[in-house]
Amino acid sequence: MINKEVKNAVEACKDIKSGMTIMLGGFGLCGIPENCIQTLVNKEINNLTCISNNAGVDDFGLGLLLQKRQIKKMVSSYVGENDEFERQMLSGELEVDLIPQGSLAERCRAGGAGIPAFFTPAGYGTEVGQGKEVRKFNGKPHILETALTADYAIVKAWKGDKAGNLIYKGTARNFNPPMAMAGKITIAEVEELVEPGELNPNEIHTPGIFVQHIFQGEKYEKRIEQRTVIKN
Amino acid sequence: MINKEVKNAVEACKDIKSGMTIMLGGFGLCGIPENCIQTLVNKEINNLTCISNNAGVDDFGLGLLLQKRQIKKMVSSYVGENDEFERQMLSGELEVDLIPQGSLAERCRAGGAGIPAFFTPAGYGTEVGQGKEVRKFNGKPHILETALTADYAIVKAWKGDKAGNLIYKGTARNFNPPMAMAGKITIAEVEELVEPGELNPNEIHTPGIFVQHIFQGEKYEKRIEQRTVIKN
Amino acid sequence: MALDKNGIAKRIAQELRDRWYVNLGIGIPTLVANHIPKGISVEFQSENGILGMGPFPIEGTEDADLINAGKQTITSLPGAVFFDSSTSFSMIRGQHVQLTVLGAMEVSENGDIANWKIPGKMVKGMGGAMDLVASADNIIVAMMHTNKKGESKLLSNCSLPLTGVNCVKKVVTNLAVMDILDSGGFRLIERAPGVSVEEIKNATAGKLIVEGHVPEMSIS
Amino acid sequence: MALDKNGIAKRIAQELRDRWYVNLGIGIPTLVANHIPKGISVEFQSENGILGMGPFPIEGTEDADLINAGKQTITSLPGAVFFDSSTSFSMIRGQHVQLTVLGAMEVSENGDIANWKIPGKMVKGMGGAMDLVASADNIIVAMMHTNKKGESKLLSNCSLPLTGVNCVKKVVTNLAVMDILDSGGFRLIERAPGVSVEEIKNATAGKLIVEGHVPEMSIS
Repeated sequence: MINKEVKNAVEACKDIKSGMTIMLGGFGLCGIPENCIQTLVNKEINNLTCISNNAGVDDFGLGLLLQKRQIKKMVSSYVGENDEFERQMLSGELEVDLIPQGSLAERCRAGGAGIPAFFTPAGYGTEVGQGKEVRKFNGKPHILETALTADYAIVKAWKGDKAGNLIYKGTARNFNPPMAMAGKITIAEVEELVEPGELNPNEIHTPGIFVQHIFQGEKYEKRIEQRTVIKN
Repeated sequence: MINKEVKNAVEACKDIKSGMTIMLGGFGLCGIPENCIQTLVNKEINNLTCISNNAGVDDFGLGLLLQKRQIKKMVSSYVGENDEFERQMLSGELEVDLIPQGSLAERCRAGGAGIPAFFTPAGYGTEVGQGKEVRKFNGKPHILETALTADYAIVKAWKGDKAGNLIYKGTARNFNPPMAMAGKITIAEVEELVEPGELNPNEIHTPGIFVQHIFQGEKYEKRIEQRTVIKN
Repeated sequence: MALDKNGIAKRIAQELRDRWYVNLGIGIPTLVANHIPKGISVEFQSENGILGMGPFPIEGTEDADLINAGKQTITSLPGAVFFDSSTSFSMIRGQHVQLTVLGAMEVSENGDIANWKIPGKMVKGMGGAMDLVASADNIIVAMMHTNKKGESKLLSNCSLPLTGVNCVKKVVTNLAVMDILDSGGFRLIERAPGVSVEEIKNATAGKLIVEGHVPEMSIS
Repeated sequence: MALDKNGIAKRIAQELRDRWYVNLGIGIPTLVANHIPKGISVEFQSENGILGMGPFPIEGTEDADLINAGKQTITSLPGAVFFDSSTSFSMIRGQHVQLTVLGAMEVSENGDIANWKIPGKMVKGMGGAMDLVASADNIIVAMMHTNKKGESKLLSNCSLPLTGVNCVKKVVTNLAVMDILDSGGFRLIERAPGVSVEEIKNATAGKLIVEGHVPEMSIS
């Protein structure tokens, strides 16, 4: 067994530097690597390119990095819910590359899977397709999309073992598995870190081979963005 | 819940006809849909194109269909271990399309995922790459491979529920998940069929949306091809 | 009388068929789930990674790890399954979802749709909409017939940046149900109760095709 | 004295580094797992869908659902994980596996490899070999220096149909260890115990580069 355990987020993130490209798992505030994000805020590095489906809210998630102007460029599919983001984008301080959500997920998986490019119908005939190669398959036009990789991928799982194997919970899985594949170095923070052999090898979502550093997060707020309930 | 249950292999396979293209999961004899294969043998249909990583052995797996000359063409990555296969191939009775194993798996997944084509380095500079588009990414040549789909995909899982959700066991997973995605109609045979809700939604390998018919196989021989053991 | 949003959702619910997997967008489309016809089974896919979505949770049982694509807390039904984003869009792109319902700012008579960007305004992004419209065989747009200024949202050509081309098959608005023909044009299928063909014509900037008698919708 | 197959495996095992994931082909490469140097952790990937492969099972505990790529019954170690074939080749193609060891019929001085097909003979297929050689950054070929007829398997150009081009970095045979230079040629690194440079030269049809003193392998 190759032991991937590190002490904490600080140790896991110690070689992340200004100017790097970082993928971060999560959908909205669900399944985001809270501890590593806080550590990146504390490190005060900047000029980051962040690949993440969303950009958090003003005071949580990637919003914390935006507040401190640590992000140079966001690569996302949807970036609402964030006033500071809007301000920086409209003022031109922040570059934004908007990518259809399915293409974003597939481009990350492709990056991890050694597939440099693939054809998809999404975005054909729109500004997303501008400048991209178009080809028809079965009479339907598709555009060529290229793989995404990152200096670091930072993902959040429910349980993990010291070999780096990960299990996610519910819809907190989302972008974490494809991004875990696509990091040159992948950091996984988990709610519960166990010994190798404690996870059923049949139930693992992300094989440890994709993970270089793993640690149990100190605490998880797991903030809910839209609390919709039925009154009892 | 959409109920996918059918009574047995005969009902699941009732619309499979001569001349169709069928994907079959399994690696060697591990994780093959034994009950459906026997049913196809009994149906006496022929001229089948079978997409399967291997071709079984003389008296088990796809070898049973070969014995009765029901297969017109095999699409596989490795076809040793089968004398009848060799005879039919050398005599020209059987067409064989050999595909690198990783490309075969990815082409099936692509077929199920609406990705009509992708670039891979595998096979560049070999006869597999002949006639295929070559393009360099990061200085490395890749070839364009296209998606595979099938009239039917037939997969074998360990457990399944009536909604078509599947859980595989051990290395019997292999080609079953990508092929389950790629069938116009996908049949799943399982060792144990349970009610919806009995499987943990977090532990499912193939979501039921990919499966049209499911049944519990009558019996499983699960033959071992190479019994390698340490004497106690 | 023109339909309200719930009425539009009710009418769209009549398009559901037994054993369909359905993806509902945010807004009016979400309401469709409240009006599933009796006797049919459908399952809802949410592109953030769940099939078999249930209703909102009872207060106090909500789970931060269980949300829908609108980021609302939800529950899962028996037979549900969770999956990652690349698998989710494999379902969508691979046409395993039989129906997609989504809102729009504009639809053109050749089935183009614009629903993600207004030049000069803050652009929030397309989310999964471009994948959904480019992939689905069966797309119904749910929207008001006109915008807040009273201008038609059914046009000859979209004026806003496109989300997808040649993809919308049917439009259900507060005034009418229309099929979009392969050869171009909105073919009027049904009128909202009490709404005249003339009213619909006046509210439609694109080519409206009216053939023979156009019945009123029947929504109970 | 020339090495036997076990000796070749032993020498290759010296190339293993701590924390590497390794894919071993069938034949001599499989034997490498028996000689992991003390003090390092490596994990074996088998392309049919397991990481953390263990030894053969104790008789009576074998499981038909747990095999390696050679279709042999195996066991899994703590920390193991199972996955499907497309994920498995994502690991390989995506270069998450640090070392691939495989056999060959021929290797050329520019790193081409032929190991899947002999014209006129039954072709069994390439299995995962083409993906492995096209993807891995670090490929070691384990083979006998000459074939059964005594002909060199290290050539200027492969005569057999290729499995991959420009990919082999190192060759370990019963006679020698050689690096394949980017500029072409087999650079002799080590000799098998008691084997002379002259013997190696005679057994090598491709360009052999000998610079300075060539030490003997040290394998215990």
